[in-house]
Amino acid sequence: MTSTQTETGTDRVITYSEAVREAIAQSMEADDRVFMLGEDIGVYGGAFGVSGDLYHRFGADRIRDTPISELGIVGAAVGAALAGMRPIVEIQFSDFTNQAMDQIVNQAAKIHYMLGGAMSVPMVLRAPLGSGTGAAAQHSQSLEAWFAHVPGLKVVMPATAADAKGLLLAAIDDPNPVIVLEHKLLYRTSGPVPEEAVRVPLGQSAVRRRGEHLTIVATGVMVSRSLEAAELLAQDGIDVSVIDPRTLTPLDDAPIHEDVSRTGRALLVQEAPGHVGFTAELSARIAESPTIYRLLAPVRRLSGLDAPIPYAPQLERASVPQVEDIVEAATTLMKES
Amino acid sequence: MTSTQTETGTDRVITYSEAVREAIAQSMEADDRVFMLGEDIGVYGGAFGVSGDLYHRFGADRIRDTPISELGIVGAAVGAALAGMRPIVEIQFSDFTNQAMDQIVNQAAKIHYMLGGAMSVPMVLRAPLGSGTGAAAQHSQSLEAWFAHVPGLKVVMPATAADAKGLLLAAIDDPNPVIVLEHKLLYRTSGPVPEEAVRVPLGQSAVRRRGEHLTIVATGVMVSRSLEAAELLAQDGIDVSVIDPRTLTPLDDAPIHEDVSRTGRALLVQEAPGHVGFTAELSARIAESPTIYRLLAPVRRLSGLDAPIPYAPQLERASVPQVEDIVEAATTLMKES
Amino acid sequence: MTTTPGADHETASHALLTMWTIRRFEEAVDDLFARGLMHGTMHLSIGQEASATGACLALRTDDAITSTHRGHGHCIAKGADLTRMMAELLAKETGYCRGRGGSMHIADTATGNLGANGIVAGGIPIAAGAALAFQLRGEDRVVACFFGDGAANEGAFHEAVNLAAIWKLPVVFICENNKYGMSFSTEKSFAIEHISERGAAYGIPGVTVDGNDLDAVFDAVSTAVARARAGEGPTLVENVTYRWKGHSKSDKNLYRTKEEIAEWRAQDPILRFEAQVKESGLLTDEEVQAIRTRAMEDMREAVRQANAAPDADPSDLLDAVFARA
Amino acid sequence: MTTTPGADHETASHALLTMWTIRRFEEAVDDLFARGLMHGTMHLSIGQEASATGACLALRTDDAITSTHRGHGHCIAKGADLTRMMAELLAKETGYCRGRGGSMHIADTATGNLGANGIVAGGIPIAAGAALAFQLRGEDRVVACFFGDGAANEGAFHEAVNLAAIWKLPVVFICENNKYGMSFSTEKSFAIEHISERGAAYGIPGVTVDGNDLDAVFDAVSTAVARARAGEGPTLVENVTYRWKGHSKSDKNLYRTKEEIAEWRAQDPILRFEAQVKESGLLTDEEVQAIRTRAMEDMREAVRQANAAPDADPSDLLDAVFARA
Ligand SMILES: Cc1ncc(C[n+]2csc(CCOP(=O)(O)OP(=O)(O)O)c2C)c(N)n1
Ligand SMILES: Cc1ncc(C[n+]2csc(CCOP(=O)(O)OP(=O)(O)O)c2C)c(N)n1
Ligand SMILES: [Mg+2]
Ligand SMILES: [Mg+2]
Repeated sequence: MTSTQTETGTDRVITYSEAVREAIAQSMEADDRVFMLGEDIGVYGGAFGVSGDLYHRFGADRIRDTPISELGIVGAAVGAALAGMRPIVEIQFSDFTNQAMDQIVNQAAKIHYMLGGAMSVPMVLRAPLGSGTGAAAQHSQSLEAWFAHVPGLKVVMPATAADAKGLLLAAIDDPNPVIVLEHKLLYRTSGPVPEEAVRVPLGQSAVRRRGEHLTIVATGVMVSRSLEAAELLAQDGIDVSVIDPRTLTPLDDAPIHEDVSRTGRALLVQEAPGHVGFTAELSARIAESPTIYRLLAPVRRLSGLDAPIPYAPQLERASVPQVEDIVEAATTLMKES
Repeated sequence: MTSTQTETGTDRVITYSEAVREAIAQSMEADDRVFMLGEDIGVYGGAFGVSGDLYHRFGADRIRDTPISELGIVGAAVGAALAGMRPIVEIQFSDFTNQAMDQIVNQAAKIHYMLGGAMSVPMVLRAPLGSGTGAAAQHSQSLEAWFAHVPGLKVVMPATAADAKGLLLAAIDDPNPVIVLEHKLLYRTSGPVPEEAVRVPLGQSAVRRRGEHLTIVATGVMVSRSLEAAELLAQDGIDVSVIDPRTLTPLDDAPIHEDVSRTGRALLVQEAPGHVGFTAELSARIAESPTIYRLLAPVRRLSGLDAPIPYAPQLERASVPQVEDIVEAATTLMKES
Repeated sequence: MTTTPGADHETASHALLTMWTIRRFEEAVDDLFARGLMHGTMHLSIGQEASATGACLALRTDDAITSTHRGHGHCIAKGADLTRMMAELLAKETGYCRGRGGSMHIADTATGNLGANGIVAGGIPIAAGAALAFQLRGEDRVVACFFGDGAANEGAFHEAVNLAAIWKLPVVFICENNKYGMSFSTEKSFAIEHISERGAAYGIPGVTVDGNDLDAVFDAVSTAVARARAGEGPTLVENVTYRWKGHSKSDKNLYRTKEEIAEWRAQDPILRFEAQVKESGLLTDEEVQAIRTRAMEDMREAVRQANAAPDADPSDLLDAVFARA
Repeated sequence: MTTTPGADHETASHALLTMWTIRRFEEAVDDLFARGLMHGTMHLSIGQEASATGACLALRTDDAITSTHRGHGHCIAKGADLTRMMAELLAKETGYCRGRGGSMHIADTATGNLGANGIVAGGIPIAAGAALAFQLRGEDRVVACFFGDGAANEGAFHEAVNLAAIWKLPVVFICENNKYGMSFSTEKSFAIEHISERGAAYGIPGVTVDGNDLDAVFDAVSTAVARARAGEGPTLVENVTYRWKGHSKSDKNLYRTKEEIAEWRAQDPILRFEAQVKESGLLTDEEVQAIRTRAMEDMREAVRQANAAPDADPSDLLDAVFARA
């Protein structure tokens, strides 16, 4: 049983991208200050179809198509936020945040602090991340570790349709810049999502599954892959927990410590390259806490290769963890003690 | 005793910035393909005086002043490298790499791989990082974790004058893009540096000091602060090792495992904010290796605050580890077992 | 340097074959994709063949180009091998990038193609840098930098064109204005009539030509290349053209009308050139037919050979990240 | 809106006081820095007072500005409190940023100053965004965006000015061309004569004025502000001026001659305005003297009060990172 289903307590099933769209629509209906800007989000409906019909519902002013100028539009969002609006920027692929890093990191993240609190920058930057679409190295990165490392940014990675809506609603409410990283492969997945605008608070991990033997902590699309792996592992009598941090900053690590202390084994799964990635922080927190004394085996990270994402489908697949890799890693880890 | 002194085997003492300049000059004399471009590196001599008189020695073509266009000049370096040159780009403050991330990350780092090896991008990007100059949040960041996380980039952080020269020489030789992050506070420090163009190979950690009780792993300016702390700790009978990874990617972690296995205690020190920083990778590697079984106490990270760097001197000081903080952390860690 | 295609029999034949080859290549890709035999995403340049062909005709083999996500035409026009291109798109080990790069990252050192680019405007600073290398070494080589109308609103365009202008770099900036950046029309993304007007902002010449007129493109780029080679610096050439197909596979064409598309299809750059050279008597019906047949056969052969090649090999992914000294 | 300073007694007095206040503030900073009583780095605007003063005179209090690393003048001209500014530079808890930001990050919500910026061109997209907010809310407020000549070569300038142009945003882009970006002269960094020529690249008006002529700056900016307020979109105003002091503390002035500096000092914008208004009889010697004295006293008082304030408090550094709902 996954905690989100209990949380949501609804039978209505919609897709992840419908959930994102619903969060934006409900926020725009409730608050005139909210508007959206990005490339091809208007009549086109968004590169991944996320904005869909919003242009027809809210018009060209509030669902604002922009030129191909990522730095300019993120900067415009910063300025609009300083002037009292609540902008939501869509960056077509998270790889293109590289174009806008100055406004994200040197401006949005630091303004509140640099000004001694005199102003804040309530904005949301949404961007799809990840591989699996054959779009190759410049359209498939997972850069969440960068943003999580920047003080002043909150970073969210929704793994379910319910979280896609609930976390985005919370992000739009937040008085700080929030980076919401949506996984391309999740857009078409679906799940129960409440019709009302129910917030999922930032900074709360979700325990997706409780097991006895091993704790898997996974982000993004690796959450569903880990849950699939959990089913297969159960058939071999290996009973695993699956924890989804959901928010990388601020990070709620209590449930991780609690669960790892119980199972004694931690498998940390991410799509991004392992070297200096987000799960290194999880591993470090375990190694630096009393949890380390409860370990029955060393901590194990399963990550994407330290390589760019290649084009060829079989190469792309081999570059990031798949269900079978998670099963294998968990099985090996069980043997290591 | 620090291993670099043995390595260098020379009595000639010059400053860190003189060492950088000497490496550039010797490379330019030896290889016509090497040239330098950046803002105010010409008559001005560089914002931190690093290029100094190179403009007068090599002329305006090879010591090329540029407009304030970081993305353009890094891209120009990528193109020049593809066309057979060996450019060295100076970015005035590493904070401004934010302007150039697309060319660094989406282009330079990936081209060799994306083209299946058909071409490579032999370029060096040098930039000063770190706090301590009262320049506030947009001029004081330590972003090494980002670059280390990008497959295809090599990342170097010289902590001594000898390494400033030796590692830069190796970086210029390297057929790949290499990011060299020099600490502002180190430019004026000095040490023994061989007159000849002696390379310090990329991917070799340096053991700066060997001790019995605890292993400190530190980067950048934290290396000298850790060595200072080591002297003070010695007076309290605490005998510590100090290891300087020097190259973050590729990372040579063998000496770290070896030493931590011996001392049973690891203190990881960096100036950057702790959350998802470089030392998290070190901590994770310890927690994931047999080294974990040799620990007498949990691993400990000592990092900068998860906050931007403030302007006020006393606030700036309080934001990053100082010698006394290292002493205190080591002392506490000794008590934890 | 060759003479205007419309004025020379050999050049005309070569140019026509190039344009048909591009057209057939894109159609083959479209078909393979539709049949699920190709994955990823593809950006086709059908309708823009005269721009790539006319521009590359004005270059020497040792001149370089930088290309874009819509780069098959540039790659072919600069002389790349069809089989290796197709093999790349089919994710084969024999492809230009050994299946690592795919459509958006094909490069060909042999013909001076420094690479397509998945990043809009990503190739513009790279082109300036390659031109800087030529200038520093005192070589008389030129770089032709292709990019779209949408790319002209990226900061990379601004910074790179200014660098080229102040250093008088031997580069020709070729803006292929096909009226849309994905769905966003140039009417909305620019408050000026011609993108070439931006040349003046950097103190370089800017010229707008009918990008579906092979001779016009060739002449404009030739003039710019001569200027660059002479050390007089860059030129901004705007080729006004049109993309017949959707931006990529996900495109439902909601942002433009069927009529507009039909209008532009009526100005097929290839048929226009055929009519022109037949009218002027430069090429006979038979010669034109032979060229069409040749293009079709070359393409079929390329697809055949590419399909027969071994799939990309996943075994050495990590070894390939860094170049070896 | 006020009338041309040179034509109205009250405006002239106010403008002259503002210019002298800026001059005295910068001199005080220079002095405190030299005596080691101030740390970090400072970018002084001595010699550029007419640009900040003339531009801000053309604005309403509810209009906004974005500023730069050389922002003390803009801040003062928009109406900021001297004591809180000085307190910030002296790293006091009572400073505008509680000592967190320092010289490069002073902002003042009360007077619509959205902030200085340590990043060259960093404020330009922010200005466009604030103008977008005003436009979306149907307010008739305008944003004045200050930046230097060097900033005009950053991609941020290009992208932001184009956004403002296509959306007709109520923003005035004010390029303070002081001939150098740090050490790099505009002759080297531009292949055009006037930076204002770049307006045409975005389809907006561009005008170059003598930035040391208070009336000229006021008139040009007033016209641009009126245009912006009327919903007709942005203007690029170039104020040609000169920085007397080094770029920052590390500057040895190796890139310019003593003669050049002397020439420009001879065109002191403040003395020029004084001469003008005395000649026209708008202000008497005594009035001018009184204004000078007042500026000096205000400054001394600000320094006194700032020095007396408590130092910035390190206790809550982590709490200050995120804003609370
Ligand atoms: C920096 C960046 N932003 C956005 C995209 C997504 N994208 C790919 S092609 C394209 C349109 C490019 O338009 P244009 O430059 O006119 O070239 P065209 O596709 O029309 O040939 C966009 C927005 C990208 N690849 N890179
Ligand atoms: C993005 C960026 N690049 C470089 C710098 C370093 N820098 C600070 S001010 C400056 C010169 C700016 O010149 P200009 O825009 O003309 O303003 P001025 O200093 O002349 O007032 C430079 C290069 C910076 N702060 N930000
Ligand atoms: Mg286009
Ligand atoms: Mg200037």
